[in-house]
Amino acid sequence: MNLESWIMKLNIKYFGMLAELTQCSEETMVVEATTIDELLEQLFDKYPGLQEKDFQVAQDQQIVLKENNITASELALLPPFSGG
Amino acid sequence: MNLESWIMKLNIKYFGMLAELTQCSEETMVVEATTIDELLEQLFDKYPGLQEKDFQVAQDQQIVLKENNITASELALLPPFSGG
Amino acid sequence: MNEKKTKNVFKEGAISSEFIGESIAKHQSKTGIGAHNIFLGQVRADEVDGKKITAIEYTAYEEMANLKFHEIREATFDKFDITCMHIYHSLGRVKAGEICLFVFVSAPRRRIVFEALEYVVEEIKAKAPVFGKELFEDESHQWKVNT
Amino acid sequence: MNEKKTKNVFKEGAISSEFIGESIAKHQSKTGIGAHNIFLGQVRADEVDGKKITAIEYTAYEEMANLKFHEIREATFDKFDITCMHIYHSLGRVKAGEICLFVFVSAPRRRIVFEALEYVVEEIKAKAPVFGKELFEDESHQWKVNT
Repeated sequence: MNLESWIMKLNIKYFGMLAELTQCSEETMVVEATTIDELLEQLFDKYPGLQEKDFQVAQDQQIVLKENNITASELALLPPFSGG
Repeated sequence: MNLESWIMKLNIKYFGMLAELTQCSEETMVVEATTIDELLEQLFDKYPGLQEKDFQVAQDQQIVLKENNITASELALLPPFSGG
Repeated sequence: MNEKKTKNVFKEGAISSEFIGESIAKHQSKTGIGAHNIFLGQVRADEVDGKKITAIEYTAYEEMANLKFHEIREATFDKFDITCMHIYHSLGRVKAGEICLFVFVSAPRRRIVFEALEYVVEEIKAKAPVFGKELFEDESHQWKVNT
Repeated sequence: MNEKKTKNVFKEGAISSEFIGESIAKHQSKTGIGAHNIFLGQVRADEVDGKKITAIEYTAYEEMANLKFHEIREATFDKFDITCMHIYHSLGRVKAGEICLFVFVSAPRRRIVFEALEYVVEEIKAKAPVFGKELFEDESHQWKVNT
């Protein structure tokens, strides 16, 4: 796998307090990034408040570590779960 | 308390399989007994099958040991509980 | 004697699902509750020597059982920080598939209801003088034994 | 992907007591069941800085949540000898006193349902991407945090 940065079109979903912060529930972005961390850097630039938030990232509907490579076109930023 | 045997009139209740064995749900008996054990001896004479049964005795709606003295006029013979 | 405070937990025949639904609905006004835990005992159609159980007929030493249920209720409130609890047990005939025991515990938070409900159910099984006669298709019977 | 086997556990708005009663009634034909255990989450009217919570508005990453619910269901059947289980969770607004989570586990015997139900509820709380927004009387809000 090529570890160089890729330019890709991602669909990013935001939930709960994060959707409130970004003021959108999802957006399509063209990013240059290989890892989730690199994507997050770009999101932190766009939404400075995001950096202070506690959240997890899901890729292909599974929680992934931020060091992981981006392998899907749909990612989601999930604040702490509070179901039930 | 007088530990001599007393002649008393007791109301004895039978439940579940014991009522089946004695063919009555309660009966009034005049017995000469101080302890529960002494009462049971008399019941075993009347109902030989009773001796093989597993049961507890309640006096005043509380489980009592068979060594205990009879202190109430109402006693109950209770087979293993199987509620619920 | 707590004669005055003891409730009658017994109901003639099966406990209906409508009754359970209505009991749940009654708790909507108690807005301090965050968690309910409900246990239901249902009569199983077990097979014994090729014969099926069609119903259980329950009898009880009612006065003593109600006193025991009362003691269990008091002990549960002492041990656990619950908001309310309810116990109902059938008397008489309950068919296979029908409900014979309904225990309902509510509290502000969930962990307490799990502990409290299990405690109540085990106490009932151990301490309430209730007796189940298992009836077979052919009208023969055996006496239920709790495990 | 288990896309085909995953069910939708979400229901718009509160879960009614009638729905719960009907779910219980549906189990009467399953005469191998001896014990049901039901957990209900109810919205609490907690007070925060003198303001009362009047409702919780639930949102979820629905596809992922349904997948997680499916995984929890599979794991529960693997771990415990249960006969059936059902999970329902509210989406949208649920008022204080109303029910937002309904978990229903049934098995031949009681000990298993206690263990299984607690397992399922804890797994849901930990793994389902569902988010509660607590609404106050004055239309302000805060984000719910599970403890």
